[in-house]
Amino acid sequence: MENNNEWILSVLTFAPLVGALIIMAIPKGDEVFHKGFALLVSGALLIFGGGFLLTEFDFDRADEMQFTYDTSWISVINSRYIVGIDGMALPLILLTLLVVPLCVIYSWDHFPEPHNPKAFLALILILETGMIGTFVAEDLILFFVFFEVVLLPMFFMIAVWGGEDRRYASLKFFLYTLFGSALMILAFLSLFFLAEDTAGNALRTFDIQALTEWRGANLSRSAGLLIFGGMFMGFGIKVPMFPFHTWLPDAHTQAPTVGSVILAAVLLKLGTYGFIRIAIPILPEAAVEWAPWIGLLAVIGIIYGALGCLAQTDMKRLIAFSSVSHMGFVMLGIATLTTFGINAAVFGMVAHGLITGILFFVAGSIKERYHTLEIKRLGGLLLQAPRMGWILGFATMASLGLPGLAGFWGEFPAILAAYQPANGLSEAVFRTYMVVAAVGTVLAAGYLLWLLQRTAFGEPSEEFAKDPNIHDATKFEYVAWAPMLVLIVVLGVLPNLLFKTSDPAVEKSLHPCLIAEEADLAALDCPAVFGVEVAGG
Amino acid sequence: MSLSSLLLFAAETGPALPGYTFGGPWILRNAWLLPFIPAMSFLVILFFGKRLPYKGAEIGIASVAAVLALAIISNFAWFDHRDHYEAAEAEDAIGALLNEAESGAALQVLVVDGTAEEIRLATEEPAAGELFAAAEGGDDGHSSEIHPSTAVRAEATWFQSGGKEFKVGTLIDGQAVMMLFVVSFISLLVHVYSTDYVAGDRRYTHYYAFLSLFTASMLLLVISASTIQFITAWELVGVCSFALIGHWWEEKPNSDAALKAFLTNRVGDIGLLVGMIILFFAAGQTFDIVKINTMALNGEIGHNTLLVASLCLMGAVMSKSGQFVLHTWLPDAMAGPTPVSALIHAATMVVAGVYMIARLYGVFYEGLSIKDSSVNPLALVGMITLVFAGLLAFVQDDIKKVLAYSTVSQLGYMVMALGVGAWTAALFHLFTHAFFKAGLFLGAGSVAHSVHSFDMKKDMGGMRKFMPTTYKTFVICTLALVGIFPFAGFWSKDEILVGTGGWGLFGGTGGNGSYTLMLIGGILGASLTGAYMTRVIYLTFFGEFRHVAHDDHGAHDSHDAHDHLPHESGPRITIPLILLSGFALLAGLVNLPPGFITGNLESWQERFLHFYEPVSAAYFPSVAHGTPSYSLAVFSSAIGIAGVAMAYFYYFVLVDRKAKQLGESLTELPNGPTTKVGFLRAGHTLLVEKYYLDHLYTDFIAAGTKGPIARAVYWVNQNVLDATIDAVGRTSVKTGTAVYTHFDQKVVDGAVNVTGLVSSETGGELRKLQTGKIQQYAAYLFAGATVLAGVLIFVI
Amino acid sequence: MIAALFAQISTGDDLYVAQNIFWWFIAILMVIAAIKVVTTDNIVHAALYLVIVLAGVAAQFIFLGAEFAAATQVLVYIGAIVVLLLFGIMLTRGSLGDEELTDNEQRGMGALVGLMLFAVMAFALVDGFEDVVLPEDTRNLVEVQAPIDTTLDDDTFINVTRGSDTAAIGDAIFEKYIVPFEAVSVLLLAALIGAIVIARKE
Amino acid sequence: MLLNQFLLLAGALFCIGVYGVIVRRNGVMVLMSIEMILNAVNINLVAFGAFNGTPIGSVFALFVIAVAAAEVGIGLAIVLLIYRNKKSIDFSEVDTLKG
Repeated sequence: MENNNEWILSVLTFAPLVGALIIMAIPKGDEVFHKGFALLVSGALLIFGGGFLLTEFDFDRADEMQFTYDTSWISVINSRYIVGIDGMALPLILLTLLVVPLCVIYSWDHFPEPHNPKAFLALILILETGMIGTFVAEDLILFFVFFEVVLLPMFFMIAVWGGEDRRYASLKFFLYTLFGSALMILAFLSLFFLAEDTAGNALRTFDIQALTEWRGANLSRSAGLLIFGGMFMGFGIKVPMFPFHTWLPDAHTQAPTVGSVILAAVLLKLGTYGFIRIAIPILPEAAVEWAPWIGLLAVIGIIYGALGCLAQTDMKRLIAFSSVSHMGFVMLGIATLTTFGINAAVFGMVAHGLITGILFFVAGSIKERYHTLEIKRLGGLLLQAPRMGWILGFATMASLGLPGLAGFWGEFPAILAAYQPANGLSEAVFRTYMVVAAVGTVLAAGYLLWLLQRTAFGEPSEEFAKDPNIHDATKFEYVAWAPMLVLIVVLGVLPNLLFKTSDPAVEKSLHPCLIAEEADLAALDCPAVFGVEVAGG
Repeated sequence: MSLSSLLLFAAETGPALPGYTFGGPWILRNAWLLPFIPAMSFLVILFFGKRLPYKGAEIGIASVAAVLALAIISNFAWFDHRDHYEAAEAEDAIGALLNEAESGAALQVLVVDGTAEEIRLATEEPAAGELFAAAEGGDDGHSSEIHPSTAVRAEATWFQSGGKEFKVGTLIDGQAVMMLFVVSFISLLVHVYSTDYVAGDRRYTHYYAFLSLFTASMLLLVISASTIQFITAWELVGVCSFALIGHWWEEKPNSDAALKAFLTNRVGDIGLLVGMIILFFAAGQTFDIVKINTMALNGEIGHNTLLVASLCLMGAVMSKSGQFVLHTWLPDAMAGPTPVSALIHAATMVVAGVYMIARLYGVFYEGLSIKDSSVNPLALVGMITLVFAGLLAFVQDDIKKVLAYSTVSQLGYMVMALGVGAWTAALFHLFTHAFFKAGLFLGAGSVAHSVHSFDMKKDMGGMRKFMPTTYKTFVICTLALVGIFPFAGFWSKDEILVGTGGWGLFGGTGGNGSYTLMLIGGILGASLTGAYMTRVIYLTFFGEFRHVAHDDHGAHDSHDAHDHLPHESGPRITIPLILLSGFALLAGLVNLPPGFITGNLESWQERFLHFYEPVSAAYFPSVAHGTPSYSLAVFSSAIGIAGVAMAYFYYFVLVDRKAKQLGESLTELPNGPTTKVGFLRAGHTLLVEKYYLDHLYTDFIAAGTKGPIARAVYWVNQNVLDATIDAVGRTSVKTGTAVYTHFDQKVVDGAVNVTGLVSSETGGELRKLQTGKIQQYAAYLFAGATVLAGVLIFVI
Repeated sequence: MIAALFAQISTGDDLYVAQNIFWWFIAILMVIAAIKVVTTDNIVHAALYLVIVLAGVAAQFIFLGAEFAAATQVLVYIGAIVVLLLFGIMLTRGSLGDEELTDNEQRGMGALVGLMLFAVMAFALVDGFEDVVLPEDTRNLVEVQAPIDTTLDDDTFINVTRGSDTAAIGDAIFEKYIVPFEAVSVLLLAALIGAIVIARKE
Repeated sequence: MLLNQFLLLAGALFCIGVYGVIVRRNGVMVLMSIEMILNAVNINLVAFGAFNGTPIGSVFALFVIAVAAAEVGIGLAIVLLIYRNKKSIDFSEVDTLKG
C-alpha cells in the first residue's frame, strides 16, 4: 500500500526514550523544567501521536497490520525489526499513550520520597517506550526485548520509591517475571527451530505474522503443548494468573501511586496481549488443549481474588487483589477462544486499565491525605472530600461491572462467551466456569461496596475528623482523572468504539476452525482437536 | 431505527416477523426521548444543580413533567395506532421496500418522512385464527373489535462481535406505554412531594440527581427491546436504589441496608445473566426480545432450555421484585427517604421483575408450561410470597415496614397472576397498585414528617385529628389495597382471582388452567391484607396521640424546628396524596369486566385489556381470559372484609377499651394475646425474626464468606503460595551463600541472616563483608596469601 | 634438622655447641617476647618486649656474622624507633596501665591465619633446605682461601679480604647500590617532612 | 649452624607479627607488629646473605631498616592524626572504607 506512514510507530516507540535521555541531561534542581519537559513529551505523543493513529488508522481494514515497518535487525538469527498495529493493538497503545501523561500530571505535586523528579520521570518515559514497543512489536525477539525493557524501570520505581517492604516486593516482582520470561524465550526459540511449513522446509523466522500464517502446521502435538506451556508461563505470570499472582499484591502495595497505576493499567496487559497476539494465533491446536486449564485457573482466580479482597485490611492491597479477580475475567474470555470472548478480553484490558488506574489514583491521594490506607481507620471520605468520595464511588461501581460503564463490557461478554466456547472445547466445563464467574460478580460487588462503605460512608473517625490537610481533590488530580472518568462512561455507553476496532483483528487472529459454525466445520477439514467428530453431538 | 439498521435487521432475521413494525407514529418510534430527557437532567443537576436557585429540583421536575407529557401523548398515539394499524398497508410498504431495496435513497426519504411506517411481511400467522378465537374466548360479543396489536420498534447498532451486530432499541407496545405513564406520573408526584419532604437536606441536589437518573433508567428498562439493554437498565435502577436507600449514609444502618439491597439483587442477577445468556444462544445469538419470544412460542427453542432459562430469570425476579426468600432487602430498604420508598420500592422498580416476566412472557409461558396446568414455580412462589409477607406485616411497628411487607405481598399477587397466565390481570394490578401503594407510602411519609418518627406504637395514634387530609387519602388507598368495591384494588385483585381459573366448582371461569391452590392463597391474602391494614389505620390515626418528644427515631426527615403537636403537611405533600387517592378510587374503572355495565357505556369495558395486551402478536402467547363470576367477587370481598372486621374488633374495641382503662398517660399500647398464649408467642417470635432468613443470610452466608472463608483463602495465599515462592528464593540464596561458609564464620552468619531475612535485607548481606575495617582486610589478605601459598606448595 | 644439629655437636666442635645452645636460648626468648608483644594488654610492656625482640634480631645478625647490620639494628631500632613508638604512646595517651580490650573480636581468626601461615612456611622451608649447613665463619674462610661464592666480583673479593664485612657493605652500598641508597635517603627525608606535615597541629 | 634455624625463627616472628597486625586494636601496637614482620624479613635477608657469603643481604637489611624507620614515622603520624580526629586510636573503629 502506498504511504503507510511506516515511521509513526518507531517514533512513538522511541520518542519517550529520547525524552528520558534529555531529561537526564537537564541539570538537577530545575524541577519544574523536568516535569514540564516530561509532560511535553508524553502529552505531545498523546495528542499528535494518538491523534495521528486515530486519523490515519484505516478502521475498515482493522484486521490488517498497518503502519508496518520491516527491516533487517539481527540478521544472524533472522530476527527482524518489524512493527505494526491492528485493531487489537491500537486500543492498548492508545491506553498507554493516555495513561503516561496522566501519571506525569498526577505526580506533579505528589512526588514520592525520595524526592527525585528527574530520575522518576525518566523512568516513566523509559517505561512508555517499553510498553508501546511491546504492543507494536511484530517480531518475537523484538517483543521479548521490549517485554524485558519494561521490567527494569518498574523494578527501580518500586525499589527506590516504594513502601517499607520495597526491597522484597521489587526483587520478587523482578525475579518472578524474569523467570517467566526465561521460559517464554525458550518457547520462542523452539518455535524458531521447529517451525517448518507443510513442505517440510524450516521457516527459521521470528516474524509473528508469518508464524500466524503457519498456525503451527505439522508441529508435533507434544512440542506444541510444551511451547505453548512456555509462553503460558511467561504471559501467565505477567497477567498474573491464579497460582502465579503472589507478586502482584506486594508490588502494588509497595509501589508508589504512579507505579501502581502504570502497573495495573498497562503492564498487566502485556501478558494478556501476548496470549491473544502470539500464543493463541500461532498455536491454535495447543491452545485448544490448554484452554480448559486456562479457564479453570481463570475462574479460580476470579473467586480467589474476590475472597482475597474480602480478607484485606489495606485499601491498596484490596485493589491489587481485585486486579487478580478482574484479570481472571479477561483470561476466561481468552480461554473461550471465541471472538466474543477475546473481544471481551480486549475490552476488559482497556476497561480494567482505566478503572483500576482510577482506583489506585484515589487510593494514592487518600494515602497522601490520611497517611494510612487501613480500611478500618478510614471513613467519612464523602464528608471530608466529597468529590473524591464520589469519584471513588463511581470507580467502584465501574469496577464491579455496572452496565453503562466500561467494566461491564469486559465482564458480561466474557461470561456469555463461556456458555458456548470454541469448537473442540467442552461446553459442560465452560458452562460451569460461566456460573462460577457469574457468582464472582456478586463477590466483586460485595468487596467493592464494602470498601466503599468503610472508606466513603459514615462519619470520619475522630483521629482524622479535625485533620487540616485532608482536602478535596486538587486541580492536578482533576486533570489527571477526568479523562479516565469520561472514557469509562463513553466506552460504557458506546462499546462499539472498541468492539468495532478489535473485532476484525480478533476474528482474523483466530484459527477458522475455532469459530466456524458447526455446519461449515466439515468443509474446513480441521484437525481432530477442533472436535470435528463431536460436531454432530 | 435508521434505514441501514432496518435493512440489517431484515438481512439478519429474514422477513420481518409479525407483531411489530418499524413504522408507526413518530412519538412511538422515537421513544428513546423519554429516558434521554431525565438522563440529561441528571447530568445537569449533578454538575450545575448546586448553583441553581432551587438546587436542581426545578430541572428534575421540569424534565419529569415533560416526560409525563410525552408519556400521555404516546399513550394516545398508541391507542390510535393499536386500533387503526392495517396489515395491508404494511404489505404494500414492505413490497415497496423490497422493490426499492437497491436504491437506498428513495427508502431514505420514505423512512425519514415517516410515510413508510408499516413495514411488515404479510406472512399471516396460521395460528392467527385460533389467536382471535382465544382472544374472543374471554369477552363474548367483542370479537369485532379485536384487532391484532402491533408493537412499534426502532433500533440502532450497539456493538459488534464476530461480525455480528447487536442492537439497542425501543419496543413500544401496550405494556410499555402503560408503564411509561405509571413511571412518569408517580415520579413527577414524588419529585413535587420531595421538594417539601427533604427540603433543606444536606444532599438535596444529589437526591434530585439520583431521582432523575432513576427515572431515566426505569424508562429505559420499560422501552428496552433487547435483553442486554434490559440488563443494563435493570442494573442501573439497582444502583439508583442503592444510592437512594443509602441517602443518609452517615448512619451505618442505612448504608448497611443499601449494601444489602444491592447484594441481594446481585445474587438474583446471577440468574438474570445466566438466563439471558441461555436465551441469547438458544435464539441463535440474538438479544432481540421479540425474536426470543417468537421463537419460544414457535417451538424453535427446546422446552428444557426454556425451562432452565425461565427458572434462572425467576431468580432475578425473586430478588428484584422481592419474592419470598429473597425479599428480605425490601423492608430494610425503607431506610431510604419515604418518597424514594414510594417511587422505587413500591410503584416502579420493584415491579421490574413482574415487568420482565410480562416482557418475556413467551419464554415463561412455554418454559413453565403455564397453560392447562394446575401449579408451576412462578405461581407457587407468588402465592407463598403473598401469604408469608402478609403474615409478616402484622408484627411490624414501623409503618413503612408494614407497607413494605404489604408491597411484597402485592408483588406476590402479580407474580402469581403471571404464573397462572392472567397476564392482563397482573399488569392491571401493577397499574392500580402503583397508585394506591404510592399513596400509602406518601401518606405514611406525611405522618412521619410531622411526628418525626415511623414508629406507630410509640409516636403515633390519633393522627386523624391533626392531619385530616392525610387521614382521608390514607384510608381511601387502604380500601383500594384491601380490595373493597369499587376501589381500584378490587377490580385488579378480582381479575387475578378470576384468572386463576380455580373457581371451577361454582360456574367455572375458563382460565389457562385450574390453579385452585393459587385461588385459595389469593383469597387468604386478601383477608390478611384487610387485617393488617386495619391495624395500621388504628395504630396511626385512632386512639391517643402517643408521641413523646424524642426525635431520634431515624427521623432524618426532620429539618425544621419541630413543634410538639403534629400538624397537617403543606400542599406540596397533600396534593400528590389527593391525586393518588383519586386514582386509587377510579383507576379500576379502566378495565371493567365485560357485562358489568351495559348500554352505550359498554364500550368502556376492558379498555385496559384491549389496548395494552398484545393480542395476536406473534411474540405473545394466546392467553385465555377467565370470565368473571359474581359469586367469586362476592366471596373474596367477604373474606377480605372478614379480615377487616376481625382486626377492627380486636383493635377498635378490645385494645381501645383497654387503652382507655390504662388512662391518658399512655405511651405504650397494651400487650396483645401473643405475649400470653405460648403457641401464639412462638408464632409471633417466628414472625418477628422474619422466619430467621436474615440470620441465615447475614450471620451465616455473608459473615461466613467475609469471615472464615475469605480469611482461610488469604491464609493459603500468604502461607502456601507465597511461602513456596519465598522458600524457592531462600533456597537459592542459601545455595549461593553456601560457598562462603567454608571461608569465614562471619559469612556463615551472614548467609544464615540472608536466608532468614530475605524479606527484610535482601542482598544487603554481602555488604557485611565489606566493613571497611582495615584489619579485617588484612586478615583476608593473609588468609588468601596463605591459601595461595599452600596451593603453590602442596598442589603444584 | 635436630638430628643434623646433634651430628654437628657430636663432631666435638665446642664452638658450635656453645653457639647452638646460645642461639636456641636467644631464639626461644625472642619468640616468647614476640608473643608477649602481640598479647600483652599493657602497651608499654608491649614496647619493652619489642625491645627484647629487636635485640634478639640483632643477636641473630651477629650469629650470621653481620656485625654492621646488628649495630644498625640496635642503633636505629632500639635507639630510635622504639623511642619513637614510646613517644607515640605518650602522645596518644594510650593509658600506661592495663587497657581493656586491646584486641578486636577476631583473635580466633588471627591465630588461625598465623598458625596456618607458619605451618605452610615451615613445611616449605623444611622441605626446601632440609639440612643445609651454613658455611663456617665466613671471615676466616675469606682470609685463608678464595671466596666460595664466585658470584662476587673482584673488588668485592678484594674488600672481603680486608677481613670485615662492614667495609664490604660500605663499598657495596656506595658503589653498586648507590641509587637505591639515594632513593632511601630521599624517602627518609620525605618521610620526615611528611610526618611533620601530617602530625603537626593546624 | 643450619640455615633453617634462622629461617624458621624468622617465620615464627613473621606469623606472630601477622597475628598482631590482625588482632591489635591499638594503632601503636599494630605498628609494633609490623616492625616484627619487617625484622623477620631482615633475618631472612641476612641469613641468605650469609649463606651465599655475600654482604648484599645485610645491605638490603639496612635498606629495610631505613625504610622501616620512615614507615614508623609516617605510621605514628597517621595514628596521631586519627587520634586527634577520633579521640581514639582504636583501629576497629576506623571504618571509613566501609562500603
